[in-house]
Amino acid sequence: MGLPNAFEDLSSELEVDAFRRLFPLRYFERHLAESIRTDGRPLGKARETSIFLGAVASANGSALVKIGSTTMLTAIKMEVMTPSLESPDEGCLAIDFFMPPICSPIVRPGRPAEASPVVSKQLSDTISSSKMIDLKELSLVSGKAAWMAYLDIYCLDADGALFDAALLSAVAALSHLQIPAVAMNDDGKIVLVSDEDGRKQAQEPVNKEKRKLTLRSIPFSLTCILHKNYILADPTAEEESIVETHVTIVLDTSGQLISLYKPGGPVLAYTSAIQDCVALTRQRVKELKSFLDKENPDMEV
Amino acid sequence: MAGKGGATPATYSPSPTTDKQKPALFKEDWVRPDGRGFHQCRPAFFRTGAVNAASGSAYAEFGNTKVIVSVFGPRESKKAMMYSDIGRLNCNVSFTTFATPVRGQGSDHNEYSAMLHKALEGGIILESFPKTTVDVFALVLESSGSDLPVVISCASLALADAGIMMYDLVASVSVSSFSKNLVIDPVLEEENCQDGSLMITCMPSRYEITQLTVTGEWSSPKINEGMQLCLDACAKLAKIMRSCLKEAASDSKE
Amino acid sequence: MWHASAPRTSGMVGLSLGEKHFIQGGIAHDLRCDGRKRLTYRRISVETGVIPHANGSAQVRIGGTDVIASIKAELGKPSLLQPDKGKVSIYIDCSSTAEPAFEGRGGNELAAELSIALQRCLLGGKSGAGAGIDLSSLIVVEGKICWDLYIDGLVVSSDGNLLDALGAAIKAALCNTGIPRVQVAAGTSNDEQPEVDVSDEEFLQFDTSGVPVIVTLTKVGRHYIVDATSEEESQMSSAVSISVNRQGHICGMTKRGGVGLDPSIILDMISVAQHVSAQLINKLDSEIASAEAEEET
Amino acid sequence: MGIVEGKESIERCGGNGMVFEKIHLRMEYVSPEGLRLDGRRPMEMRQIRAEIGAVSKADGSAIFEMGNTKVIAAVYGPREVQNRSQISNHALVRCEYSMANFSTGDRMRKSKGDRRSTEISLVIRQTMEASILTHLLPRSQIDIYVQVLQADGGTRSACINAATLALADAGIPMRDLVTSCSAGYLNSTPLLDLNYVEDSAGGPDVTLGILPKLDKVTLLQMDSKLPIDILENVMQLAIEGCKAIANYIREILLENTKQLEYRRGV
Repeated sequence: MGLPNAFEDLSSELEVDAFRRLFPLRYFERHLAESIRTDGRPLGKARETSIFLGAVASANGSALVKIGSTTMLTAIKMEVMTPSLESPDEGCLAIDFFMPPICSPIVRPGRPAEASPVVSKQLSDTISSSKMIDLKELSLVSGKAAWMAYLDIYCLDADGALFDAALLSAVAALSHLQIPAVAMNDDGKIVLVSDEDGRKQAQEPVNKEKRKLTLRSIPFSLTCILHKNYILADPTAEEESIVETHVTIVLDTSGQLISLYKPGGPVLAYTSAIQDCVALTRQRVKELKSFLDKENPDMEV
Repeated sequence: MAGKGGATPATYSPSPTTDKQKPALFKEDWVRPDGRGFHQCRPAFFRTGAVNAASGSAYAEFGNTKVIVSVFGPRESKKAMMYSDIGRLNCNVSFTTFATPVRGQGSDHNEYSAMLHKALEGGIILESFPKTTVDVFALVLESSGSDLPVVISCASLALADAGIMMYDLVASVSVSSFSKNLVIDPVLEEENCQDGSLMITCMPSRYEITQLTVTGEWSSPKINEGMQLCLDACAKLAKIMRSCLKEAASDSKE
Repeated sequence: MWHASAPRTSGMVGLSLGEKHFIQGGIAHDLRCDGRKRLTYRRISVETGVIPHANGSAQVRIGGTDVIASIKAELGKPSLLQPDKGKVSIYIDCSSTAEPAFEGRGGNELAAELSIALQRCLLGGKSGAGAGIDLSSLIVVEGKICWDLYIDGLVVSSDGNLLDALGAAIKAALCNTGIPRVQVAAGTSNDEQPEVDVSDEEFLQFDTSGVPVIVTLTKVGRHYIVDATSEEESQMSSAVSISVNRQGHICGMTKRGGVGLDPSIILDMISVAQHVSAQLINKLDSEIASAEAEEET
Repeated sequence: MGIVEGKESIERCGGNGMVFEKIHLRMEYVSPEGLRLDGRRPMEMRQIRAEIGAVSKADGSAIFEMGNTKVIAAVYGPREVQNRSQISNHALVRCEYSMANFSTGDRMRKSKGDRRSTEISLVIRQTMEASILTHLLPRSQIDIYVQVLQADGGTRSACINAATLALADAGIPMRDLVTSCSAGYLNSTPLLDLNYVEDSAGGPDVTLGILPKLDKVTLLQMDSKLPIDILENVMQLAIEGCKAIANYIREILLENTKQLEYRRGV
């Protein structure tokens, strides 16, 4: 096959940017050979991460998270529902992940991105299996009223590792969530109690003061891509499009494995590779936890 | 748990017990909810390059109204089969579920999409990208009044950031009328009980109006006054937008 | 649905360069292809009561444009924000008979644009001020029962100037509308929904004197024209629809795309619209009166 | 005779039949004097009215009214085939049927293309296709759009009649003028041209389309139980109706042609 030679010749004449677009895999591999990534990172290092809590003023809890340029905005709105018969003293947490057309050239209006329902499902599975939240804490009046927490995550900029960023922003928003003080009125409806008129009201407040949820163990995740023998942590969208083997590992703060997700891909993830990924994730969890603690000094875990 | 969403019972958001009296608008000594003067706009904040994945993007914040606009293209258009010697402009405006005080569905806003298209088409040199499409997608993160004007101004900044040829920046401002008073850049509470509204989208350096809508009853002098108010505010707004672009350009040079 | 820049006047208007010049030149010389001057309307004919089972209806033909408006009144509940006012909604449909491009969902985009423009031009501001229809006259029991007016428009045949024609048809249909008199059963307490008795003999007429007319000024070259045909619309550089009531006040305005306009031109357009609207209102009034008289005989 | 048989057939229907019979007994569709609810005789058609050229831009168009039922049809074509893959040696006939929001008593917002409209579109298309000489117009397309302005029973028939007129107005070659009329059987009486109340009584309703000159039936729809000998009577009645309509349509077309001639100064 004369092909490799053909672009060998071409490559010497091409500009870097053109080469990158025309032969992405070759460009990528040349970098790997030097143990460096196309954006200048070492292989196992995640991108710069920032968390900003309270980004949406009108929500009960919110967070803006950036990992590299991947940006997620999460808001939680609390509404009241009648709990189901099977679990009369449990509230509910509904998680939705949206990819609006602004976030990526691939998404077009009216045609939701393929990834968004997948990430939605993964997120709610992860958060429920991590037992991070006790749904009993969302109960108001047993059998009558309970909180329905709508957690909506919007991807504002998609540049790889969507699940990691979405999970981090969901967790951050939950840590920021303040449950409003409410009372039940005569009609059996739940109404807000504001600080001034709280005492004047004859009704018994159901939820006396603003409170935070107790977060028992917080899940954090890291996505790695496997290419030949290389393991690359926290891939960008460009890297994700070149390499097909992805491994997402979720650990909680105590280092327990919560979920592991490897959707297909040609490279078989050997146990050793998986263990390397877990080790990388363990480091990352420590890092992320310290970020979150910094934003949330009064959070007790 | 979350999985039970299948048969989600109807939910409602709890409201304060004390029935809010209708805000005492129209009174002589009436002050605006955020304490601004009648002819004073909210402080405007713009930043370009908010979304890396897009060819151009901008973020705008007017008080609590927050908007992101991404521009993609010029790129091949999938919808248009026919040859066209001018470019196509495609606009879409959507809201987040948490944009409005009551949780919404986060759906597309067709009226705003059409309005955004009309406001921008007069400002873009469509001849400069034949056979291709430029997509302008806006997401209203938080809505707190004057959403459409903010979206339009932000979109024109995003277009500039994407390097799309335009005759001029397109700035947009609206005023609300309350009996005799005109109030510029209204917030949501004001919009909900206004008698009429006037929105102007213009290209200040060319002194041209690309879009204009009026609702409610207006006499000729009042229309004059409202238009002048908007045009002046648009000119100021365009200055802020321009300085934002200059800043971004000088940053990238360094 | 997303909004794409499909040409508004679709494929049916295929004009050669010569024809385009002819239209533009005619307008510049104040002599349009059909012999009209720039500010002259085509023949307007109004027929009321065309839909027998509606509360009010009218068909308006302006040249080759043919639209029908029908009004149905149903009892409903006023909104919490405005307990002393009834509700009005306007929906427009574009029949595929008017244009093959309207087949299937093809007409939805134009229909939505027309519906929004009509709402803006006829229903006034959010508080209801400046509405062509006195919304408080629709109230039956404050906070409890009101009339909901459903205005449905249908474009049967289209040859330009749809918005003005629809506006006129709605105005005529409102004149033709009879709202049944409602008797409220006395003695119901405050919390309950009062019982009502809807009369099927006595009807109340609306005060329609405040309903504005819509004048669309289409700018072709340096001049603007009223009542453009679809061929003329295909040559527009921009258009402004202005709704004006009997007092000459503006009740709504929409610029309908196209290139930018100098503010002074817009102000000039407003004054032209005010001038034209006075004639149009008189013309419509007499047409509506004779149509009503016709229907009664 | 007919009376007894009619009753029996209803009783055999079981549960639903009982309900139907109750309504049937309460509602008197034909009075003892032999008059129908709207004052017509059983064999009498509603007033029909037709008008050619309602849509200025269409190649052919017509309004057809049968009593309170009013439909408008517009024909565009023969013209270039829009979807190139559908080009064939015969003309492509397409049809879209839609109802105006205000066409029925209760206001509704219906989207185009629901099941009923799709079905009627298909019926109209097939009926018209049978009479159009499609082989004379290869590689072309004919669009028939029918819009119901008011529905008061017999919309199908009215649509077909309007479409025939519109096709003739567009100058499309046809074997014959298809005309259609419905007939029903209520209170043991065959009734011509049912209106909405009679139509919704649940009795048999036969919609028939014929090519009057060739004396051939091109459309026959009936969705109810009806003894075969009564069907013959009812069909015969519908055929009479179709023929009457055909005569009327012919008159209208002749009149229209005369007008055209006059205007041309021939």
